[in-house]
Amino acid sequence: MSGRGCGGNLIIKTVSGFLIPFIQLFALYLAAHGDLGPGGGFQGGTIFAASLILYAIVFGLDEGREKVYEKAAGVMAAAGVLVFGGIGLLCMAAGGSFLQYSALLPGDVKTAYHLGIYGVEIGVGLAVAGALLLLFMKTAGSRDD
Amino acid sequence: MTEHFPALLVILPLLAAVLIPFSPAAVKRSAWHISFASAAASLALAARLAWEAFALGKVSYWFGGWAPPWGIEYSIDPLGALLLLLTAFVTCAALSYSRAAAPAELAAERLPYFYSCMLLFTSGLTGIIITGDIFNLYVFIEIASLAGYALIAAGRRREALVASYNYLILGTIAATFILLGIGYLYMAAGTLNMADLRERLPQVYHTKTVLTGFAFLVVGLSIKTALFPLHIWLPDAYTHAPSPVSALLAATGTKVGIYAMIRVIFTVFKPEFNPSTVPMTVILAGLACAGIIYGALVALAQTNIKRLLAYSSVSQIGYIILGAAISNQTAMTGSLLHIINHALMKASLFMCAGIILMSTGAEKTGDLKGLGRRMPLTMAAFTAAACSLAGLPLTAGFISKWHLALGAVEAGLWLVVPVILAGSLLTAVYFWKIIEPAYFSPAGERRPVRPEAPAGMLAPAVLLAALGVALGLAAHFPALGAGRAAALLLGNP
Amino acid sequence: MTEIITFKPLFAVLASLAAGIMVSLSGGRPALREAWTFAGAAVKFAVIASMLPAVMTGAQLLTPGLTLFPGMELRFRVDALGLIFAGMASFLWILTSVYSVGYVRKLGEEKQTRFFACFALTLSAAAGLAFAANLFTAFIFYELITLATWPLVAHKETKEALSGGRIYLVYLLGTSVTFMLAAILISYNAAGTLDFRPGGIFGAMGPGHKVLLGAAFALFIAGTAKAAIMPFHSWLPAAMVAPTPVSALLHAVAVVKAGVFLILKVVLHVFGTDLLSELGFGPPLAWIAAFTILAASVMALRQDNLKLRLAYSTVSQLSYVVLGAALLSHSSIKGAIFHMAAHAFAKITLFFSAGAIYALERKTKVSELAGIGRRMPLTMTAFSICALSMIGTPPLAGFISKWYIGLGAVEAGQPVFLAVIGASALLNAAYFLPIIYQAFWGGGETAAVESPEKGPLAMLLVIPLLLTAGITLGLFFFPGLLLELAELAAKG
Amino acid sequence: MIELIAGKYNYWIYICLMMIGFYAIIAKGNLIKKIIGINIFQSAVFLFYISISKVRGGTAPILWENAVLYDNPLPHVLILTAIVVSVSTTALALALVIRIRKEFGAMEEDRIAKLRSDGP
Repeated sequence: MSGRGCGGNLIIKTVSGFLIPFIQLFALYLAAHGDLGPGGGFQGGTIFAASLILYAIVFGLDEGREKVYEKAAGVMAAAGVLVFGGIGLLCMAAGGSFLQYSALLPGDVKTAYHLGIYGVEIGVGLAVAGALLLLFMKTAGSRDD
Repeated sequence: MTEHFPALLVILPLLAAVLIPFSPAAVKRSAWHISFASAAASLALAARLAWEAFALGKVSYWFGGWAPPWGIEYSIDPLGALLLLLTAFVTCAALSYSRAAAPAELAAERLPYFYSCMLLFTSGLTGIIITGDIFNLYVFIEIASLAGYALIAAGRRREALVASYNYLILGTIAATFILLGIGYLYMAAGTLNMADLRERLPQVYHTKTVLTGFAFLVVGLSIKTALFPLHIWLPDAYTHAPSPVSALLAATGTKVGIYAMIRVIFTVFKPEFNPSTVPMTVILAGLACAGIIYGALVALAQTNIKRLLAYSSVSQIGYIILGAAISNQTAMTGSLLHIINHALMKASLFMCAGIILMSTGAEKTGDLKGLGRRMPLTMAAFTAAACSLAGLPLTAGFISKWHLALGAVEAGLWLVVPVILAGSLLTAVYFWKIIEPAYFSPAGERRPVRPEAPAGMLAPAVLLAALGVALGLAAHFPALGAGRAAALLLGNP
Repeated sequence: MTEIITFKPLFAVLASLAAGIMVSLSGGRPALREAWTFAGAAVKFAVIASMLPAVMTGAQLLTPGLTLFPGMELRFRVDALGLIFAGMASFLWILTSVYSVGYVRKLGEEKQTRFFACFALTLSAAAGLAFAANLFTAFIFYELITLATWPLVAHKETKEALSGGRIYLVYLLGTSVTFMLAAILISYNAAGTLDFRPGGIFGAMGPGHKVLLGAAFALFIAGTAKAAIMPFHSWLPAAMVAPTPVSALLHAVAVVKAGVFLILKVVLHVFGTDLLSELGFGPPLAWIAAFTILAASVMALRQDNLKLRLAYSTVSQLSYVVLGAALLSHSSIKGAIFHMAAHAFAKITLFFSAGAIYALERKTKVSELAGIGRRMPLTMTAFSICALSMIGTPPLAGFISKWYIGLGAVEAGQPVFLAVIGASALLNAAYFLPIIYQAFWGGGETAAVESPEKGPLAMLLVIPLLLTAGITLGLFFFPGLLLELAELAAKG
Repeated sequence: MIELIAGKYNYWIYICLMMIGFYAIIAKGNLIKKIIGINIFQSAVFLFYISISKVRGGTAPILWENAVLYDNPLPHVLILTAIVVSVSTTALALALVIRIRKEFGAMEEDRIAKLRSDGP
């Protein structure tokens, strides 16, 4: 998978290069909007990972960038879980039960839920994107020899 | 802080499992320490929770503060507490055994992932035990199973990969069945909380929907518990997995599967649910009896020690299911006692097999000649554990099988009694095949690399086996605990 | 009935256990090792003897119980029957230890430490069974006897010894696990208790549950393979691969007597003679016993190997005890209990003799024994005395037991069994008398070699067997104490 | 009869799909094709869940003014989780197949069985 990617197909390259930023923007929108509308961290994270995978397929990755990609994916996945777990534990520390957001801001329950869910969505998004990317790298990266 | 223990029990190993593989190399080197610390903490939490559950009858935790049936509820009753304690304890033992065993069977760079999977596995099992939500149960079953597949694939021979793959296929079918069953129950009752299901389902017991859901759940869980004839994944998996994994899987994996089955049959459904078209008790008891005899007979024909132990598991699982199928107070107590007994003893046996493999390279029953003199502690632990599994008096195995047989007599199931006794006898015979050459044959040509395994491996094996004898002598305590759990489960005062 | 709480029975069990542990710890030093065995044997016998006066007054000695879980209790209780069994076994252990020292040294047996340790362990188990206060305790020690004697049977570790050992285990463990455990389960479920009680534990159930109780009784009998009732007798000849002291103490005294002891216990203290005769379970068992007596005697006739002949003789004689128990009358049970002891002393002498012949002359076959009485007069005299006791001729102990069993048959209104006893006596004579005749008067002129019965090691072999032969003789003239105990035991 | 077929068409679809997947799992010798079978098998159950969440005449379960009668959102959430599980399983299975191919040089069941019996 490393090296030249899908070669020199100009159409694919141009269209992908044009689309990828929008895909990523959409992913972020979905992730940020999950608390009230359709969407959420999971969907956002998946689409974000898809954009990166598309990039890797179309433009290819050299050895060095492959390593960086993999590392980044791992860190993203771990960070996502940490954010999720951290918020949960924070709620506990604040006196509620696990993921009981209301404990975070005792005065303003509505805002507390807003913020809490928002944070969790970011965590989930990171974790999902990282994990999917990692899976792609691990399976696609292994060569037969 | 105490009230958060149920959540922490699941989250701690989960977080540790995720963090280990993604952390810097310096942290990775101490992967074992992190895992063991997490497991030890879990044991402490479990002990405290178990104490509370036995004192109060039930400990409940509302996730996110949402009250059930809307939110996910974690609840621990004496039965759960028993399993929780058992799982945490065996995990600790298996991890301390792994410290010396895992590097011998795995490449160094894969160790952090290995420990991570072990933690993930226990996290999943813990979740299965304490969750009060049936969909959550499915998720945790899958978490534990996924970790289990990965752990089995870590075996040192390439056959381990195939064993893991086959287990994965069957396990996924099972999980999908479980998912489907849950869907039907949700359709019929409109809730996922187990306690709530228990209250709401009786109004629709007569519908086919409930019956279908129940059937899918039971069949799916039967695969996970390796109930004969759905056990075919088990022998390969246990044979080729690394020995700490075999120990952990045999001790906790199938046990928690049985626990989930008991939960579904006795907590989600009430005893009144007795589908007239399908004689549940007869089918389960029949399969269990067939499994007892089949497993023992096939074990008798094995020459590979670990495979023999694996088939022995098939047989012993039959005992546990049998008690649940008879489902009177005595038999259920016996079933729970046998869960404890088999978990501890089989873990010890697999550990001993691993020690023997590591020290002598011996895999076959015939290779053990004269080992009793050269590795006295290992073989003593092996023998004690085998005795307990065979149900020798004054061991834990006698207590459990006594209860099972008495339960069968009380229920008037006369035909089951000879099966229980004959199974015991066959167990003694196939273990005899290993023990006799070890003690009563001149030494074979295989010389151990060193006279005994490192203390880190030996200690848990000996401790577990000794516990089997200790529980047989001080049987009052486990019998009381299991009796209480069984009584609550069956709704007897 | 008075009950005395005491730890003495426990000490009796622990004495030989401690001896066994000390023996295995002092593996390298034979003298020390044997000293432990003797010390253990002496202490054990002393403890058991010290309980005699209390038991003679009709009291029961009781240890505090250790409850494993409700309904399962480890507890010892000493009554007359148990005291006879334990006293006999522990007394003969002393003599056997003397004999064993001579035997294993003479033959230079290997792994003597394991040998003596397992011996001690077996004696512990036998005492535990003798003093068991309930079926659970009895079952544990019954199984322990099997497991502790197995290394002794397979002692030589040859292929033959190992396969003999396997047969031994399969028969004894197999029957006890499948049948006896099932019987215990049924009894517990039916009676709610496992305690041995004079008169039985099924009190309230009565004859209404004939099928259930019949199944339990049949399972008990089938489960007690140590009593070697046909068809569960094959383990006994197979176990003859063991060294002779093992055959002597274990397969003439401790193991086989454990079997008949348990049957007596079941008849007297689990079912009770009243219930059994009400249900009519006596005659079938009596017929099986009668068949075993005769069939085993016929089989003994066909054996050329001396130990095998003795083994079949044991099978036959054990069934006398079972027959006595099955007749369910007071005299026959008394006779059965007396026979338990009488046969023990006589049979151990016979085995001792066979072992001495093997150790000193290397002869194992009956056909090789011509003229041996002239070379080993002491041994063969003892052999003859005890063979005659087996046949039941006065003035020997065997006569008394057969007298009482015969009396019991008449009492029970089944005089047909008198014929069985008579026929068996004839068969016994047929397989013992030729040996005696050949030993003393058979064979041609043998060169006047020096008697092998000289020298300190040979004395260790000969003295014990002379003593036991003397006791067989003495029991006829002074049966008082034993009969009194048997009387107490038969009364329940 | 028509009622049984047309009225419960969602069940028929899921059962057909499930059996197609099941057939692939059992009958296909190629390990990758088995995984595809597993995926179809699981997807069938996912569809079943989604189909039972539909309320006749209901809207999408989003909070807005006209939302009086809306579909049951819970099965959607459940299936989201189940999909995650399914993806993880697939990933693990693929990783296993890659390693099996490396070790055995084969991806066909019967060839692997043959290689196993020949010994390593």
